Amino acid sequence: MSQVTVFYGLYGSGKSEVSINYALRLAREGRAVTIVDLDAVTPYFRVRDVRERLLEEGVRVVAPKESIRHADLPVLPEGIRRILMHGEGDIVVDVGGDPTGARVLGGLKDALRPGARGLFVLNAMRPFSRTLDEAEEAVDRVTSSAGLPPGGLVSNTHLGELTRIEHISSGLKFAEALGLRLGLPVVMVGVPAHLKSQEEELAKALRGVRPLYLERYLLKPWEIAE
Amino acid sequence: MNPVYTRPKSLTNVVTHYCPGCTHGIAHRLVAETIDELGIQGRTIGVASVGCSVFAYNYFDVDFQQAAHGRAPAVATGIKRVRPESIVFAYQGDGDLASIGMAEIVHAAVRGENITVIFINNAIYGMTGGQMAPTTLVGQKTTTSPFGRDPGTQGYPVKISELLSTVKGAYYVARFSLHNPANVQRAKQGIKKAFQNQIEGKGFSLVELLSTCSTNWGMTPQNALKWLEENMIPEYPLGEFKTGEGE
Amino acid sequence: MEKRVRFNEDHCKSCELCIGVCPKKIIRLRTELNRLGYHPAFVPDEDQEKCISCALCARMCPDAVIEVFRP
Amino acid sequence: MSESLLMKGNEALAEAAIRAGCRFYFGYPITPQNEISEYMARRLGEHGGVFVQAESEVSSINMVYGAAGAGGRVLISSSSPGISLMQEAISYIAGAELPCVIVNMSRGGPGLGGIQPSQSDYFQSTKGGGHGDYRLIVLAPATIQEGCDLMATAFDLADKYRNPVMILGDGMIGQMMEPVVFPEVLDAASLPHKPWATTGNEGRERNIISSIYLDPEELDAHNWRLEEKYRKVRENEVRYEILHGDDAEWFFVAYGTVARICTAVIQRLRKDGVKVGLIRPISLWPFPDEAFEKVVDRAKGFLTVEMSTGQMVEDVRLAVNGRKPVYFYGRTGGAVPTPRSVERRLRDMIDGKAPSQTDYFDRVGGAKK
Repeated sequence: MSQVTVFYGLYGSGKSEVSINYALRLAREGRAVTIVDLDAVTPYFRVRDVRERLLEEGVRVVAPKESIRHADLPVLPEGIRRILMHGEGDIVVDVGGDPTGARVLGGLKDALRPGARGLFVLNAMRPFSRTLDEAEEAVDRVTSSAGLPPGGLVSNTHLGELTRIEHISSGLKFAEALGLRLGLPVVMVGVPAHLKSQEEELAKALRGVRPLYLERYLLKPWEIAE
Repeated sequence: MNPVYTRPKSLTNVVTHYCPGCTHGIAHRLVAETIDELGIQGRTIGVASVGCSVFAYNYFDVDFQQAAHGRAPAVATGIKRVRPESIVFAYQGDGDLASIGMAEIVHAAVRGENITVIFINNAIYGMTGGQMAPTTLVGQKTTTSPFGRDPGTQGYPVKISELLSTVKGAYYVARFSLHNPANVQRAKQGIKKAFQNQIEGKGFSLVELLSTCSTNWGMTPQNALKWLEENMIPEYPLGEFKTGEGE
Repeated sequence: MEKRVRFNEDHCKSCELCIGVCPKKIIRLRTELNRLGYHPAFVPDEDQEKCISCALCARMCPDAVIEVFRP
Repeated sequence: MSESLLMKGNEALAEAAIRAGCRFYFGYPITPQNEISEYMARRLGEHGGVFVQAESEVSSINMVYGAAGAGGRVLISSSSPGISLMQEAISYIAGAELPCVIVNMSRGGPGLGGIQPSQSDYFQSTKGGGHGDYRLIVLAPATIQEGCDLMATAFDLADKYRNPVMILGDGMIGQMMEPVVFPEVLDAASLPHKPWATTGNEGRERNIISSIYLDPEELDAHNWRLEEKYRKVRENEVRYEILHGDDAEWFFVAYGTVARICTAVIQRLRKDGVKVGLIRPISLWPFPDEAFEKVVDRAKGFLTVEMSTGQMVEDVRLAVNGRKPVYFYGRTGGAVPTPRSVERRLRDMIDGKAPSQTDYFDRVGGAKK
């Protein structure tokens, strides 16, 4: 059965990396996947910047057209409504950050088919989601701006390269506490791929929640090998 | 002998650089009298602009900042936001305020900045030697409208008080003239109101003062007052255009 | 004799705005020049009594030259 | 959880400014630095500060002039075209000797250019920009943590020398995220007293903030007094980092984002036994000539890498002063040099395959990898 999954959250919560990794995981599981770059507010580090890499693995990329890829304009991908309504296979939507970025989805909500699920990406190491009160306010503001009630949380607490197991563990607890408040399940835990080898500790930290291992695709210039 | 009129304390005791009969001097005096009467000399900060009043800071015995051309309302905003307890006024001419500084004055009014602006309108650029101002009258000859201002190519005079009276954020906008004692007295009351508004936290106040430039108009000071009365007042009607918030 | 109207003659630029508004027409210009090179305005001692202390001259003076008193 | 936070460069600079005692921010939106304004709009009020979005960059920098003159600790930020609009007032601020901190998260130019990262505002930042004889102290962070640390330094230098200080980043520094540890919020009572500020003249002679000196002798004296101040800045405020200064024979010269790229390349090259190092100016003005003195005798050559067509390289040539060859490799307009392309230019230089010093690698068709 095809599924529309929308990732939204605050700026810098890791939505784009989560979207990319999730789309790739689905593709590697043999599913037909389309990733939609709906980020109209962030100038750098967007899904469209790794379009070729995604295409190589068979992920279809829907993003503003190449000729205006770097335009300082809120541009939506062509045919976006048709894809959200009738697109086949799994559809992963990366929404821009904050209520501002989520507003774009709000304008398209009538195109979302029933059963589309909104997953709120949460990084407790980021400003404006350091406390449960702040995070609750963030979920409320972002999801109401998007016009799509949240169906679950993605615990994505991390510190970039400095992320340790304890961040995963405390982040998950934080997400669960928030989930308890909001009546939402934690459906995914983002885990930086460099922690994969620490199997035992990781299993303890995850307590059965399925990890989404995160390879980094949106690289800084000095991280690019070629 | 009982004093009827004495020199304001808030004026420094120096001879101004203004030409004989220039009504800048009257405007300065009225502002200084107001500062004295309201007892705010120790907490007033002035902003001088670019134009003939560029040296205004030499003539007022209060703290002063000299601003770039047209930017006095922005500078005044910066001062007032740091020191809301201070009384901040900008003193600008028509080139400074109505031409290059149009954005700054309109947006200071839009924000309802709690400042006071004294706007000298003499229908000409004085400092640079008598060029056309945005407020120059139709047909008025200046060095850059030598055949008289032609609306076809040079547009019409800009009416700042009327324009700002449409801005909701502006609290008090009024135009007075300095061409005779009765009008000077009215102008003084308007200026005092504009400062009083700030003390009471009511927001943006602007007082436009119709003024003379006998040197660049090429007249004696007395004839200049007459010319102002006969030519400027019909184009720039006097009065309070806005008192109070809204609309 | 105490003067009703006093001029700070060193600051006067002889613009004559005071002369134009004086209802008693008692303000004149000196034939001598002041330090600024102007003929300063003044009211002759013999006319001080005619001054009605209306202060119109002071209100029009751009250079704050004039102070006015009432007996 | 530890004290580290994951921050975007722009947000981090804003938070660092608040912690350094900044309570006044004036700005106007422009990509790629809007997060600074947005963060300030949200957070400054919590600290009793004031945020104003002005009607233009011109107005916002003049608000800074007023606020700094009134004694406030003031920040403003923009990106290249916006900084161009501010140049007049920056000259006034320097002329009137007012302290403030200006952030430029630069983007590609000239003109409207693009929104991707660039270092082509080096000349504007370090050589003037506005009219007259003045200097900005210009600090260029290469990491977000360093940006935060430099923010406090910038405010202190601004107050110490009564001069505007610029933090020159590029869009990449502003947009990327890294973990940051912030200092505690500075106690407002520890900020320097400013007896020259316009605060109302109750009980003292009046203060006047101005940059006008119509008498040539006076203006001459004023300018030489400023120059004397700048001499002290040159003597005391040079900041730089040298990597592998003890054994390197070949040196990259780069700042900001490009220094990060060069550092990555150095790690790779040194594994192959290539003796390469890096001179990273942190203060772009005053330029760290001193760093070159330390290595020039042993160095065989310098490769300046910039996201410009060659701006800082002029200062590198002045510092090296003909003693050793200085080469240049640049990409512009938001195209960022790749580690691989940088590595190739260094190897070419070592192998004697570099173009002449006055020429450039990839002079035509810079897009070639």
